[in-house]
Amino acid sequence: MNTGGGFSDFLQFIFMGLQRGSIYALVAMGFNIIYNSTGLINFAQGEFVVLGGLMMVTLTMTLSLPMPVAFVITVLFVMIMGILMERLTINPVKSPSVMRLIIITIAVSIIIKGLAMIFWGKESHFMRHFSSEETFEIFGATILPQTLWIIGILVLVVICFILFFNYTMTGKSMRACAINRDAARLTGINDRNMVMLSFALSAGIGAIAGIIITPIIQMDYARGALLGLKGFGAAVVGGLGNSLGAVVAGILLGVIEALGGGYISSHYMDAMALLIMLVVLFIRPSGIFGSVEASRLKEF
Amino acid sequence: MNHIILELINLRKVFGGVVAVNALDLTVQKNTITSIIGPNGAGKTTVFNLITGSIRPTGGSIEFFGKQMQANHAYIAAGMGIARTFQNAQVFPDMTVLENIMVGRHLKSSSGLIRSSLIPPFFRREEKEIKTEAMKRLSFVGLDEHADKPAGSLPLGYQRMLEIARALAMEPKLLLLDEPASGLNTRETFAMGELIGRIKKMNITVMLVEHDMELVMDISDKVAVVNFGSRIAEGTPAEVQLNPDVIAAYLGE
Amino acid sequence: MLRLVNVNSYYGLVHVLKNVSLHVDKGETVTLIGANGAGKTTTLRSISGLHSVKEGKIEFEGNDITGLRAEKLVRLGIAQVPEGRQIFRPMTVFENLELGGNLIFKMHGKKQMKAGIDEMFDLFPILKERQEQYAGTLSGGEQQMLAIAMALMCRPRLLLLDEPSMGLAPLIVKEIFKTISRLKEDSDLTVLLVEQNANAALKIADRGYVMETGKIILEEEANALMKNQEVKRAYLGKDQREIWEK
Amino acid sequence: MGWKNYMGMLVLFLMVAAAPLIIRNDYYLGVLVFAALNCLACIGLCLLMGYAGQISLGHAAFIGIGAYASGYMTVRLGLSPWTAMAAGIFLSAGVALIVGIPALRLKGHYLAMATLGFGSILHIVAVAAIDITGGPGGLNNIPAISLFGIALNTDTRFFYFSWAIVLIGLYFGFNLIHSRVGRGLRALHGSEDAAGSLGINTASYKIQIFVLSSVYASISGSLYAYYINYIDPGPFSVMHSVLLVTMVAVGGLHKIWGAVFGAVLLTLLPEFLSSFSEYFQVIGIEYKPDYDTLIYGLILLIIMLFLPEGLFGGFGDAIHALQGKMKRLREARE
Amino acid sequence: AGEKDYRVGCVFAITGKASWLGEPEMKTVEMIAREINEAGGINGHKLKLFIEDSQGDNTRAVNAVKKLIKKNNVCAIIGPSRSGTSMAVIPIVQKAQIPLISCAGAEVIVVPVEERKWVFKTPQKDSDCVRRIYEHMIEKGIKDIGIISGTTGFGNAGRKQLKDIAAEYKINIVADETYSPADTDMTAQLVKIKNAGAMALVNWSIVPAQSIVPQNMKHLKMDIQLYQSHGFGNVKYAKAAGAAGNGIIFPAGRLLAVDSLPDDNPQKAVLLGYKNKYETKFNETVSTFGGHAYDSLWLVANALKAVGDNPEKIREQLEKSELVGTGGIFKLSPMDHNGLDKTAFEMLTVQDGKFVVLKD
Ligand SMILES: Nc1ncnc2c1ncn2[C@@H]1O[C@H](COP(=O)(O)OP(=O)(O)OP(=O)(O)O)[C@@H](O)[C@H]1O
Ligand SMILES: Nc1ncnc2c1ncn2[C@@H]1O[C@H](COP(=O)(O)OP(=O)(O)OP(=O)(O)O)[C@@H](O)[C@H]1O
Ligand SMILES: [Mg+2]
Ligand SMILES: [Mg+2]
Repeated sequence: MNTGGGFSDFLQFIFMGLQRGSIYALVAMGFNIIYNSTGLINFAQGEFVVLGGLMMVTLTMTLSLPMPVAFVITVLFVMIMGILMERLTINPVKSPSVMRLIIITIAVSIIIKGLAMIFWGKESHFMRHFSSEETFEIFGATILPQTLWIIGILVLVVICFILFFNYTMTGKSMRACAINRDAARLTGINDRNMVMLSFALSAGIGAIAGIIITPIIQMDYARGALLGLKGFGAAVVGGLGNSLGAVVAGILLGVIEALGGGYISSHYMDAMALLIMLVVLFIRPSGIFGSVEASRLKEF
Repeated sequence: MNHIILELINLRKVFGGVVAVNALDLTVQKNTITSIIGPNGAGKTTVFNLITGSIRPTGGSIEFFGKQMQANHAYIAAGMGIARTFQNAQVFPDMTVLENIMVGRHLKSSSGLIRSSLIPPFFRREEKEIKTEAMKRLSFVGLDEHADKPAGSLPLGYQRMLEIARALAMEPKLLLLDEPASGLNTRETFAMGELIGRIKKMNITVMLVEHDMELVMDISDKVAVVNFGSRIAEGTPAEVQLNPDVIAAYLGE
Repeated sequence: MLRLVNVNSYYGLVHVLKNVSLHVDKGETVTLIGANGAGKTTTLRSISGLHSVKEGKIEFEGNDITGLRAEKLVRLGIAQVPEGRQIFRPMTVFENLELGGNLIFKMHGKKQMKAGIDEMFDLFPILKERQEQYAGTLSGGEQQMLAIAMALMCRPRLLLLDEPSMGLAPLIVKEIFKTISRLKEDSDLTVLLVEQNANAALKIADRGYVMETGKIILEEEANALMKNQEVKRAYLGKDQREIWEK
Repeated sequence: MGWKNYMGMLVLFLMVAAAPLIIRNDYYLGVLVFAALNCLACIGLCLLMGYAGQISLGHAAFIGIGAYASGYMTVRLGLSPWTAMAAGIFLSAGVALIVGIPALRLKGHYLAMATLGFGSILHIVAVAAIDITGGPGGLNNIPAISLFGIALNTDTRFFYFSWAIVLIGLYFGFNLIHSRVGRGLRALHGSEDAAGSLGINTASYKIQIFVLSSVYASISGSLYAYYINYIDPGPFSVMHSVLLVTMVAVGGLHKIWGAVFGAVLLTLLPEFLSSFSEYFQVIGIEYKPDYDTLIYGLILLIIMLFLPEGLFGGFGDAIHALQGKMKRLREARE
Repeated sequence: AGEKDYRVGCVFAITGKASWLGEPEMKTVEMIAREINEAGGINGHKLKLFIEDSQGDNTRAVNAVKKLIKKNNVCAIIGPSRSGTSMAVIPIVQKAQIPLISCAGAEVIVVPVEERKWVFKTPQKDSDCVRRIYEHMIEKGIKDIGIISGTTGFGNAGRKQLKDIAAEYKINIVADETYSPADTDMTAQLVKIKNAGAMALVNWSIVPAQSIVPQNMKHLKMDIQLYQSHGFGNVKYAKAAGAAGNGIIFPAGRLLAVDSLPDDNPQKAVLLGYKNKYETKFNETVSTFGGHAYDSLWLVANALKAVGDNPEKIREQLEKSELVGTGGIFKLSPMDHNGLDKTAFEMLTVQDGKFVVLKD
């Protein structure tokens, strides 16, 4: 029956891992963006993914808009939600401590979840694939066109962000805000705008993740937390604030999960991935790409 | 009499590509004030970090009371009787001034986690003792009236005094002061000099890193000048002041 | 150029600035001296918009700037070198300078910014050597130079300096004071200088204010202040301290 | 030396003693039992987070260890509940030690991630190790614990028991923070370098407090098992860890009392909300439990937005502000 | 009028991780209660429901049941929705001596019956479901099978039954995999099952993720027969599986395929009545989950009608209840607190997003 044998299985797991990992990577990058401008972890990041997915379902499946139009509207919509979140809950905080802001983001995530439940109901929503649903074969392993879309979009987004943060003044200004607000303001950087921009961008990237994954995994209002946690794991293991790290760690996480599930035990597959992540952290306390030096120079 | 308490032998520390300390030899005599001066980035703070074990040397060795130090953590060096202050004053901002100094009594008290949590503080003799000892140090540096303020709200000069009081609470044999007068005005610097003098009288050996030359020249018994991690001069304050190398590298015309 | 009228500031419930009034004229170098905790830093932070003013008024070049945010004020031409070497520690020296120049970049483009950075490298050659190193690993003095360089990159008309000499080697202190005087002459920079090293500060200053527990208690020409017995006793130390400050 | 805290304990003691006389309904006592269990875990977490400055997003795992140790040893091995609870404490402490040594070298978000990962792993093990834990099907018929021969099998009895343990936990906690060790912990929170320079072995201290807080959690878990007599992996998920951290933060990170406040408030809140829904039905507006999530989130948000130091801190601030105002008024009069 | 209300409590996972169960359950009981009250109540007593949301969480469920008993003084409780939460509340109802009719699938909820005097349940037994599946396999000559289950109380109980009963039918389980309810891709597990040489696959789960299994199989070009459990009882799951869902076989109550039932089927009238009412009122398709709540409520209502609201009497009455319900024809007894057997199941299959009775 199956001819490819060992190698084709292996390839199959790799495809599966890439597809999972790409989403983790995108979520992780979302974390990084906000982290880079504020130093905080936005626990509502997973909720952006959910909003993206659900909005896209409504636009394409209920309102039958063409994919590209729906894509743009969805991303804009979620970006506006991100901006709203920042304006209403992060910006007004006068004396922000990181811990307090993090709890605020937890509260926001609960609120978004509650709203999503009211607007979209509790059931899973499914959506057409971007292109055909017919798999094709590579060395005996099958791959969905949607998986290629996911990987392609990931690569595109990563390149854009690396360029943005390391080579544009706005990107660097955003990092500066994260490191030392007062000093950033004294160089004329408008910290409030930077923070708002970072929320918009990270909401946008979350929306993209939601849009591209929904055809494969379906979407419901409660998905955010888990996606958020996995993405957080990837962001940290990759080295907080490092886009490339997020991608590597995200994909690593996905691939380990797939290989662990495939070769060892599905009962423990998530645990194995996490274990490896922990070991990575213990060996490199600032993540794979995080500079030990740089992180020692940062406060919490 | 001229007892050597600390000896740095061929000490070396490299950070990535930067050689911060390079083949440094230095001896410190008991009950003296030895100053290290040198341009910014010469490696003075690094030397202190090496002595206190918070970083490990790339080469060479440090001998304290004739024994080679193996400390690879700051707390081990502290246990051997080496106390220090930091270039950027590091008080515990959320604790009161008195509590800060009480932390300094850590090594002079012993109750562990279990004993601490079983007996309430007002039944513990040790706790009372810690407090009286801390009060003594507080008065010594003259911060009595600030005892109950959070340390973070003190002006910088007082924070430096507090750091010293905290270090003294350890009853150290050797005290390393990293720029204790930076950020103090001339008068306060004078007070600091006087304080260091009193510390010396308590039979505590002091090592001082400082850019305020008057202070250094006033109180030091010996001055070592480092540049690029190496010693370029050593001697009494008067000798060093006139050394042309020192003037060129550090003091200026 | 700059005028503070009855400014009051608080930290929580603590009244730190009590009716502070002072002024700095164009092209002038004014120094603010005072004991530890007198409120000098708070005064500067109030001017630069980092600390909010409860009562009173701040004017810059005739415009009311009370309550404006720091980043706005930088655009208006006020730059501050804050106390304690506020730099972007996990970024490289070069990136720090770029960020300092982000306003030039926005207004005049990349070339101008690069030129600005080169100027700074001429001013502080050590920074050039260390340009790829993380700013947080610089020595204290190097960090202070970087902080000054970053402020200068904003091309300010009014420079607020908070203890620029802190922790610097005598040679560098001299350099920095020289630089300040030079900047003042060359580019018509107005400077408000807070210093513990009162002697050195008064030497390059035109005028000085003395501050005590949140109040301005004295205003005089720098020369006069240096001779004032009270000031001498309180801030200039026991005797003459001329040996190391030429 | 912290007299106020000990007075507070006395007040709490009196409140607990009087509660069953006023609250006649076992249901409310039952809710307060859960509040006590959360309190216990939160006190430990507060020592770790608020005082030593180390975050843990995996604390529910220690609750789980306590609960499963108690469940497994009583049901499968037939040991007495007290023995099982003690075993749970040792097991938790051991696991905390093993995990803490590498994990506590990490800082900030990295530590958060490591503890979170650890918590998830244990949760997955609880689901998958069916032979020991019963898997998703759980363990049932866990016996009640008894004290001096009295089985603690009514809500009132368990209410007193659980709050007594909370009081003991508080007592240990307060003793600790007003001691050499407590100061050491706060010191390393303030500055690890400085703490090290004073002879504090920061690494060892961090591990000790991590172990201690795991013990608090473990006891909370054991009590949980003996109270509802059934356990499955559900309540020991990462989400519960996040909830615990939220409780501590809502109460105010830097005060043990904050943890108590936060735990009680966030345990009672959902019950308030569900009572609310009845009220709305009475006045004719259709209120659906669907809105609970939303309102819960909103309340949490409002607390965090308007009370920066958390509930307890906010309380203190208000008193402080009032005192300040009075003082100024007095000054003005003079 | 003037008669006191009959107070019945309900605990469902209305929100949270199992809301796909609790939601239709809540809607159903609210609908039926209104209907009963509009028709004059039960012997003149109004039926008053107290509905609590467990959020699928044990602690919440325990609190909710206590609240219903201690605060609302209910005489019987319907729910909880999930197997785990049901297990968590059993000690409470046993102690308080209030009858509880669970809407959750696992059989352990009512077994051993001596320890579960006050506990009943309406969903069909998982062991019967397994038997129906195995019988069908034997007919088709399938010997080696793979099983995959969700890691919930329901999945876990089913997995155990599948393994325990396999020997009885001389069926050989060659692969045994699980997935967590939040998982979104079972490729890894399926590849293993494929390589183990399974001739058919049983997917035992109650979570929405179960509809990903047929999709993944399609993508992997696995063409072995897929069986599902009665946890597949919501046509939305079949729709979500899309084209990949076609041909899935699973045993379920007849509610889902009422249209293809012969007219003489004794359940048909009940099924059609419930289905039509539910679908017109809520504008969504019925699921077997709502049906479980329907059966539970009617069991309670009938008992109330017969003996009034004394819990002990209700319990005794329940033990001899008979009901033509949506899940089958119930015949409860002191030895059987479920009252259904394997005839309650019909083998169904999926055809273009619809459930139909399997023909051969
Ligand atoms: N962690 C590190 N990584 C890389 N370089 C470092 C590190 N720490 C210090 N350095 C470098 O080592 C040299 C010595 O630094 P050190 O802090 O000892 O100087 P210092 O003499 O105390 O100067 P200052 O008087 O300005 O305080 C500096 O050039 C500094 O940039
Ligand atoms: N964040 C703060 N919270 C509370 N009080 C503060 C805070 N910062 C400063 N203060 C208090 O405000 C007063 C003025 O402080 P400021 O820093 O302006 O003084 P300074 O003259 O700059 O002193 P220094 O010479 O030490 O830099 C001091 O009494 C100080 O204790
Ligand atoms: Mg130094
Ligand atoms: Mg100052």
